[in-house]
Amino acid sequence: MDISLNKEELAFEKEVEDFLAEHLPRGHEMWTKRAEWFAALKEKGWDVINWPKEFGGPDWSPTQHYIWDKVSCKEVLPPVMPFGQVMLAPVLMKYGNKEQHERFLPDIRDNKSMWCQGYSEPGAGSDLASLKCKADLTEDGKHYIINGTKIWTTMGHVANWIFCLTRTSSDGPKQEGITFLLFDMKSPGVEVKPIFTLGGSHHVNQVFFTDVKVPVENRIGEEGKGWTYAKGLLQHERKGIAGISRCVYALDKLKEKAQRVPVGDSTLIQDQGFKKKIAVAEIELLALEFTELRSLADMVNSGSPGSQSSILKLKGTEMQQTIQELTLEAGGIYATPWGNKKFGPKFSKGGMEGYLNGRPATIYGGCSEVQKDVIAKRVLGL
Amino acid sequence: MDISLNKEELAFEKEVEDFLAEHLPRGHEMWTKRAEWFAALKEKGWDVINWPKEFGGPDWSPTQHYIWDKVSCKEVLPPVMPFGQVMLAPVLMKYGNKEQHERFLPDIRDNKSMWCQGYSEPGAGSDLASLKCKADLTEDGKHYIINGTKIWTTMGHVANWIFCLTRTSSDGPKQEGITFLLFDMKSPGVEVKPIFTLGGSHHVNQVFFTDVKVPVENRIGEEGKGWTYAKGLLQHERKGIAGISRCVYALDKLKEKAQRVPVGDSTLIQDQGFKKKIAVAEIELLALEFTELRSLADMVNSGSPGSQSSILKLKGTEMQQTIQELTLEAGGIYATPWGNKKFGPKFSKGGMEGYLNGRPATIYGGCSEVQKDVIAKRVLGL
Amino acid sequence: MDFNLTEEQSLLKDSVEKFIGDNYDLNDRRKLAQSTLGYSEDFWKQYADLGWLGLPFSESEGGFGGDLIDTMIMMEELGKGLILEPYYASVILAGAALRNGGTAEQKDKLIGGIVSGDIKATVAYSEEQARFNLNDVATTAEKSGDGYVISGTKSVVANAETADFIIVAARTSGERADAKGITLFVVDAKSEGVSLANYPTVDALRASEVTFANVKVSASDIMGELDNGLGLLEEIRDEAILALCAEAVGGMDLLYKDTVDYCKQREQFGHALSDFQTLKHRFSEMFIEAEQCRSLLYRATLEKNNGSADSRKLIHALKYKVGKAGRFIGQGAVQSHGGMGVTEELRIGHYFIRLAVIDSMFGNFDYHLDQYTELMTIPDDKGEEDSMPFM
Amino acid sequence: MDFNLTEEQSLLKDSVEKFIGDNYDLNDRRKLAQSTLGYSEDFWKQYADLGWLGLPFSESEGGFGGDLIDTMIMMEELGKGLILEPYYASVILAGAALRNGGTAEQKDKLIGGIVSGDIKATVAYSEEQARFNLNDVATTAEKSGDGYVISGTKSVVANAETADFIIVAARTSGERADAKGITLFVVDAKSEGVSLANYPTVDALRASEVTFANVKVSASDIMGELDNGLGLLEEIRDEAILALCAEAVGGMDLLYKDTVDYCKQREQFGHALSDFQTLKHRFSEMFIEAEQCRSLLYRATLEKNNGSADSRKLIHALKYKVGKAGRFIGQGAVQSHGGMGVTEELRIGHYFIRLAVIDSMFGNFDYHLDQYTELMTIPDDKGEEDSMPFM
Repeated sequence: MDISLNKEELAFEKEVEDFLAEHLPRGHEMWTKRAEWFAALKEKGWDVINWPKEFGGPDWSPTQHYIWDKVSCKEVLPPVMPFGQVMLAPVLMKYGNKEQHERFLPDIRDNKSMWCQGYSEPGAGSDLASLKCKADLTEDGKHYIINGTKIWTTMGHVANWIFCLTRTSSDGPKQEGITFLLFDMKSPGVEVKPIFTLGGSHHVNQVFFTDVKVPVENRIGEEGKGWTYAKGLLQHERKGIAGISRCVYALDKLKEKAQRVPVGDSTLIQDQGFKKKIAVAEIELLALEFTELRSLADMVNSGSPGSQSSILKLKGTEMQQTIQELTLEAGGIYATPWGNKKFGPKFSKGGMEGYLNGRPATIYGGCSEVQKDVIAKRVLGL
Repeated sequence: MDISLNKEELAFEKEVEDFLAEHLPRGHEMWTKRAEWFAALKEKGWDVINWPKEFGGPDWSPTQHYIWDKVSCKEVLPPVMPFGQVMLAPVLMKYGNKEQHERFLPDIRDNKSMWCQGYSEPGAGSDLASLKCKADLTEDGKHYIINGTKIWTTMGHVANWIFCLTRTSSDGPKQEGITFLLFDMKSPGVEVKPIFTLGGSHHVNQVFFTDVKVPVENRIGEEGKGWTYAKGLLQHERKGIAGISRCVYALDKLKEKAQRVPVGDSTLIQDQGFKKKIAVAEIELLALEFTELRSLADMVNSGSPGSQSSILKLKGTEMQQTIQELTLEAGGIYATPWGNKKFGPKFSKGGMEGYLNGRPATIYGGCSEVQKDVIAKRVLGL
Repeated sequence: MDFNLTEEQSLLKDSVEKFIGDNYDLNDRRKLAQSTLGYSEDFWKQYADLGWLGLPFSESEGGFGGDLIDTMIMMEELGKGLILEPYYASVILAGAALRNGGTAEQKDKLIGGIVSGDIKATVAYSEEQARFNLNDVATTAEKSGDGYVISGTKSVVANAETADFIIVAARTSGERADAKGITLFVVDAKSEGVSLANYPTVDALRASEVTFANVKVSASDIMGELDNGLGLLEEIRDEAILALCAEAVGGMDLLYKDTVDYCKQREQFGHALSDFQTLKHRFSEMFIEAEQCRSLLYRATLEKNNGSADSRKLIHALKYKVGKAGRFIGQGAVQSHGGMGVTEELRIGHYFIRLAVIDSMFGNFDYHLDQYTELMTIPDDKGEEDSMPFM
Repeated sequence: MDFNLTEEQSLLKDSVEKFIGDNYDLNDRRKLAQSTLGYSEDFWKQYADLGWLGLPFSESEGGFGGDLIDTMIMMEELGKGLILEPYYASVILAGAALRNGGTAEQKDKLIGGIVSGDIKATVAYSEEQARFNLNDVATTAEKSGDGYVISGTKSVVANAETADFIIVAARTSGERADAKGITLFVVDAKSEGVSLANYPTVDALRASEVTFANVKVSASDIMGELDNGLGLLEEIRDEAILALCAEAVGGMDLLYKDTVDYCKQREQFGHALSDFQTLKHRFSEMFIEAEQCRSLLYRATLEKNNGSADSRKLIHALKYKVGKAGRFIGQGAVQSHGGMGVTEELRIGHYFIRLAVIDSMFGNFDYHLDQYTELMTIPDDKGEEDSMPFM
C-alpha cells in the first residue's frame, strides 16, 4: 500500500499545473476566451481526455486521470455540455459503425454539434426500460417514423441533435425492443416545450415527436439492442454526476463565503455550529475522495471498478446537496430575494438557486433509492 | 381549544400531589416499603387505575389519567411488572368468564401472582401470528397438551403463571386457529432456559413445553379466537412501552448527572455541543407530550385515539434510546467498566447497561419497521 | 383541556378554506404573482369584507376580537393557498406592533384603515450586518428639535412596496448591538427620504430594501417606549413566528398528502410507487414530523395565548422544529415525486420553497436551537444516584 | 499509488486470520474471559512465536520491522476475533511509547521482553477530572533527591492487572491543565505504593484504576523529555486511535455481513427479511458507512506512515467517523436481528459493544469533531464572486 506519486506521476502533475497556469482563462474570461482554451487543449492533445487513443484521446492511466481531477478541481474550467463528448461518444465509438464515427465524432470533439438526450418519458422515470416512444420502420426499410415524447431533455431547446431511445417492438421483456437512434432536432415533427423548474429556471424540456422521419443509417448498432448500449452510457453519466472533486471545490468556496457573511462584528465562519457542519461535510468528503481513489486502483488492477464505485453517485450527490443546504443557510434572509444579484452582503448570491437546482441530482441518472437497490443486489447479493 | 385545567381537575392534581407526598417511599425505601405503598394505593382505590370501575378501578377520565402521569412522572414509583395488571387483566376482563375473573383477578390485583407472557417464538418475531406452539385437545375434551417453545419470556424464571398463545389448528389463515391459554409454570413438562443478553443480564428466557397438560377451563374465550384477544393486548403493551413521561423524567436526571461529570474545572452541562443534543431531545419530547395529549383528547371526544396515537410507541422508544445514548456519552470512559458501581465520577453508573438493555424497546411490542408499515396502512391508506 | 375548535373557529376555518378553494388555483396564482402589483386588490377587499383583516384586533379597536388561536387557524388555511396578499405584513407584523405597542393615537389612525383594507403597513426590523440578532440596529434616529431624523437601511422588508406605513426599528441611544436604546417609529412610506429597492422573493411574494435618508418623524410617531423597543420587537417576532409556523404546518400536511396521492398513481417497475416499502416508511416519517410540528404549534400558541412565561422558549422550539422538519418533509416530497417534484407545475414545489423561506425568516433552525439551548431549564443537581438504571 | 497488500502483508493477514479462525470461537472466548487471568497465556506465547508481539519494533530493536500499515492489518484481523490478550496495551500503547520516547536503556530493558512475551506493559494516561483532555494531569511527580515521587490516580488503565510495567503521565511542573510540565515515567508495577483496583470491562477485557502513593522512581525512568511529555502522549494517542479504528473497521465488515446473512435466512410474513426494501436499503447504508470508514482508515494510516503533517487532523476525522458510523452500523445490525441481536449468543452483539467502547476511548465522536473543527483549514477569502452558481 502506498499513496505517494512516483517520479513520472509527479512530473505529470507539474505538467498539468503548468498547462492550467498558462492557458486557463479565469474569471469573466472563462466565457470570452472559451475558444482559445479549447484550442489549447486540442493542441496539447487533452481535449477529449476520456476518449480512447484510437479516437484521439491521450491514453491516460487512471492515476493520470486522478491527477488531472485533483489539480483541475481547484479551478473553474469552462464548462462543456456532457451529452456529446462524455455520454454519446463512448456508445458511438463502441457500437456505431465507421461511417457514423466519421460523420459524428469530429463535430462532437470540436463542440460544433450540440446534443441532447432522449431517454426519460413521463411514464418512465427510474424505470427507464418501460419507455413507450415508438419508432416504426417504413415499408421500404429506409426510415423510422417516430411518435411519442421525451421529458427532462436538458438543453433540448438549443441542441441540434438528439440521441434517443425508441421502442421498435413491444413483444418480450421490456428491455428488448428498444432501439438507439440519432436524429436532427430540426426534423419536421419535433416540437420542444419548456419545463420551468422551481425558481423559474428553464434548462429542461419536454420534446414531442409527431411522425418524425429518421433515416435508418442513423441507428446505432442493431434494432432492439438499444438497452444494452444505453446501460453502459448510464454508468458514464453516473460517474459525472457524483462530482466529488467539484464538492471539494465548492466546500472551499463556502468557507470563503462564510467569511463574507457578517454576524454583528464577527462573521459566520466564527460560528461554531456552522463551522462544525462544514467539518462534518469535509470529513465525509475526505472519505469519499479516498473511496474514489480505491475504486480507481481497483480499475487499474482488475480492469473494473470495485464495489466502492457504487457508493460514488449516491454519496456524491448527497454531498452536493449538503453543501447547497449550507450555502442556503449561510445566505440567511438574503437567500430569499429572487435572482438576487444586487442586495445583501457580498456572498453566495444564488444560494437558493443552487438549493433548488440541486434537488434533481439525487433523482436523475438513477435515483438514490434505485442506487441503494443496486448496491443491495450487486454488492450484498440480495 | 384550551389546555388549562378546570377547577375539578386542578383539585384532582392537588390530590395526587398530596397523596404522593404522603405515601410514596423514596430512595432506597422504594424497595423496603413496597408493601406499605401498595396498601396505601389500594386503600385510596388507586391500585389498578387502568381497570374499569366494575373490577375495582377508579373510573378516571382520560384527563385524570394525564394528570396522574404528569405528576407521578416526576418521581420514581416502585415498579410493578406489567404482565398481570396491565397486559393480561384487560383480556381476562373482556373475554374471560366469571369463574376465571374470580379465580385470577384478585391475585393479579394484589400482586400475589406473577405472570409471564408466552407470545414470541424463535420463528415468529414481528410476524407473531405465524406461531407454531401446539395445543392438542385430549380425546375426553378435558385438557390441552402443549408442545413447543416460547422465547423472550421476560421474568419467565420467576413467574408462577403464563398466558400463552397456542396453535390449535393449522387450517385456514394463520391468524385463525390460535388459542389463548393460561397455565401454571410449575406444571410438569415446563422447562425454563435463561437467555443472557448483552452485558450479561438475565431478564428473558426461552421456555420449552413437553406434553404440558392444561385444563380446558384455563382457556380464555373460544378455541381458535386467541389472535383477536391478543391483538387488543398488544395495544396496551405498546402504550406502556412508549413511556413518554418516563423520558421526561430521565432527561431531567441526565441534566442533573451532566453536572456531576467533570470536564477539567467545568462540567459536561457547560459543553455547548452536549447541551444542544439535550435540547434537541427535549424539543422532541415537548412535541411528543402534546401529541399524547391530543390523542387523549380524541379519546375523550370519539372514544378512540386519533391517528397521532400511532406515533407514540415509535417515537417514544426512539426517545428512550436517544436519552440512553446521551447517558452513555456522558459516561465517557467510565461507561466501560462492567457493572460499574464504584469507579469514576458520581454519575450515570450503568450508562452502558441502560444503552444495552434499551435496544429491544424498538424491537418488541411491534418493531419500529412494523410500526411504520402500520402508519402507512392505517393512517395514509397505503 | 380541549382541542376542539369552537363553533366560531370552525366557521372561520371553513370560510378561509372555501375562499382558497375558489380563488387560489396554481395558474391564477402564477398570473397574479407576475402582475405589477403582485397580488389582487380585489381579494384584499374581500378579506376586509369577510372581517379577516380585523381578526387580531379587539372589537373596541374596530377589529374582530380574535385571539392567537384564531390567527393560527387563519394562517394555516391561508398558507394552504400560498396567498400573495400582504396579510402577513399588514395584519400579523404591523398588527402585532400596533396591538402591543401602539399609542391610542396611532391605533386610532391606523387600525381602522388596516381593518377596512384602505391602509397597509409593514415592519422593518432586519439589517444586513445583524443577521438574526434583533438587538443589532445600525439605523439611527437622532433627536432633532421636537422630533427625530432617521437614517439607515433595512433588509428584506415584507411588502414595503405597497405599504402606506413602515414601522421601523432605529437606534436612539447606545452602541450598535446594545439591547437598550432601540426605538420603534411609525413612518409614512411617502415621507421624504424613504426610498425602496423592490424585488420579488423566491416564493413569489414581494420585499424591499428600504433606505431612510434623514427621514423626519415627530415624537408622537414613537411606538412603545423610547429606548425600550427591543421588548416590543421580540413580541412582534414571537407572534410572527407563531403565524409563520401555522402556515408551515398547513403546508406540511399538504406536502405529505399530495406525495402519497401522487405515488399511489404513479407506476414504476410494475408497481405503484407507494408499494415500495422505503417510500411507505418515508411517508410515515413525513406524517410523524408534520404531527410533531402541529403538536408544538398548538402547545406554543396555547401557552402564548394564556400569557405563559414559558412561551418564548416554546416558540424557539417550534421554529427550530418547523425549520428542521420542513426541510425533511419538503425534500422528501420532492424526491418522491422524481422529476415532477422540481417543476413549477405541481404545488408541492411551491410549498417546498415556501418552507425554505420560512426557515430563513427570523433565523434558521440552528439559530433557534441555540436560543432554546440558552433558555433551557437546568434543574439543580440533587445528587441522587439513579434508582432506575434502565434510563 | 497502490492499494494492494505486499506479499508479506498478505501472509501476515492470512496467518492472523487463520489463528482467529482456529482459536477464537465465541464459546471458548467466553470461558477465557471468565477465567482468572481473562485471557490465554498460551495464545500469548503463540503471538510471540509468530513474531506478532514484535511487529511494530524495528529489527535492530529485536522486532519484526513492521510499519503502521502492518499494524493496521494486524489489528483489523485480531479485532475480528475480539481477542482478549493484552496486545493493544502492551504492543500498541506501550510499544508506541517506547518507540517514540524510550531511551536506549529503556528500549534495551523492555522491548526484548515485550517481543518475547515475557514482559507486558501498559500506559496510564487518563484521569477522572480530565475527561478526554490529555493536558489535564493531576498526578504529580515531585523531585526528590536524584529521582521523583509519583502520587495520583489513573483511570481505566488497560490490562494494568497483568502489566509488569506501567508508563504513567505525571505532572512535574506547571498548573494542572498546562500543556507544559507533563512527564512520562516507566514504573515497575511491583513498586511500593502502586495499588490496583481491577475490573472487567463491558467488552470482556480487563482494566484497572491505578493509584500511585508516593511511588519512587529514578531520573532514568523518565521517558521522552522532562516536562515535554504531552507531545509523546499525543503520539501514543494517534497510533492507538489508528489501531483501534482498524479493529473497528474489521468489526463493521462482519456486522453488516452477518446481518445480511441472518436476514437472508430468517422469514417473516412469508418473505425472507432481506426481501424487505427498508432492510435492503439499511444494509446498503451500513455497507457504505463501513467503506467510508475504511477509506478514512487507509487515508489516515498512509498519511501518518508517510509522516505527513496533516495526519493528526485525519486521525481526528477518522475517530469521529468511526464512532458515528459504528453506532449506525452496530445499532442497525442489532435492530435487524430483532431479539437475537441483543443476546450473548451471536457475535454481532459483541462487536456492537466493542464499537461502543472504542467510541468512548480517547473521546467520543463529538469530541473528535470538535478537535477536527479546531484544526480545519480555512482558506483566505479571495473575495471572488462564484462563477458556478450551481453550488
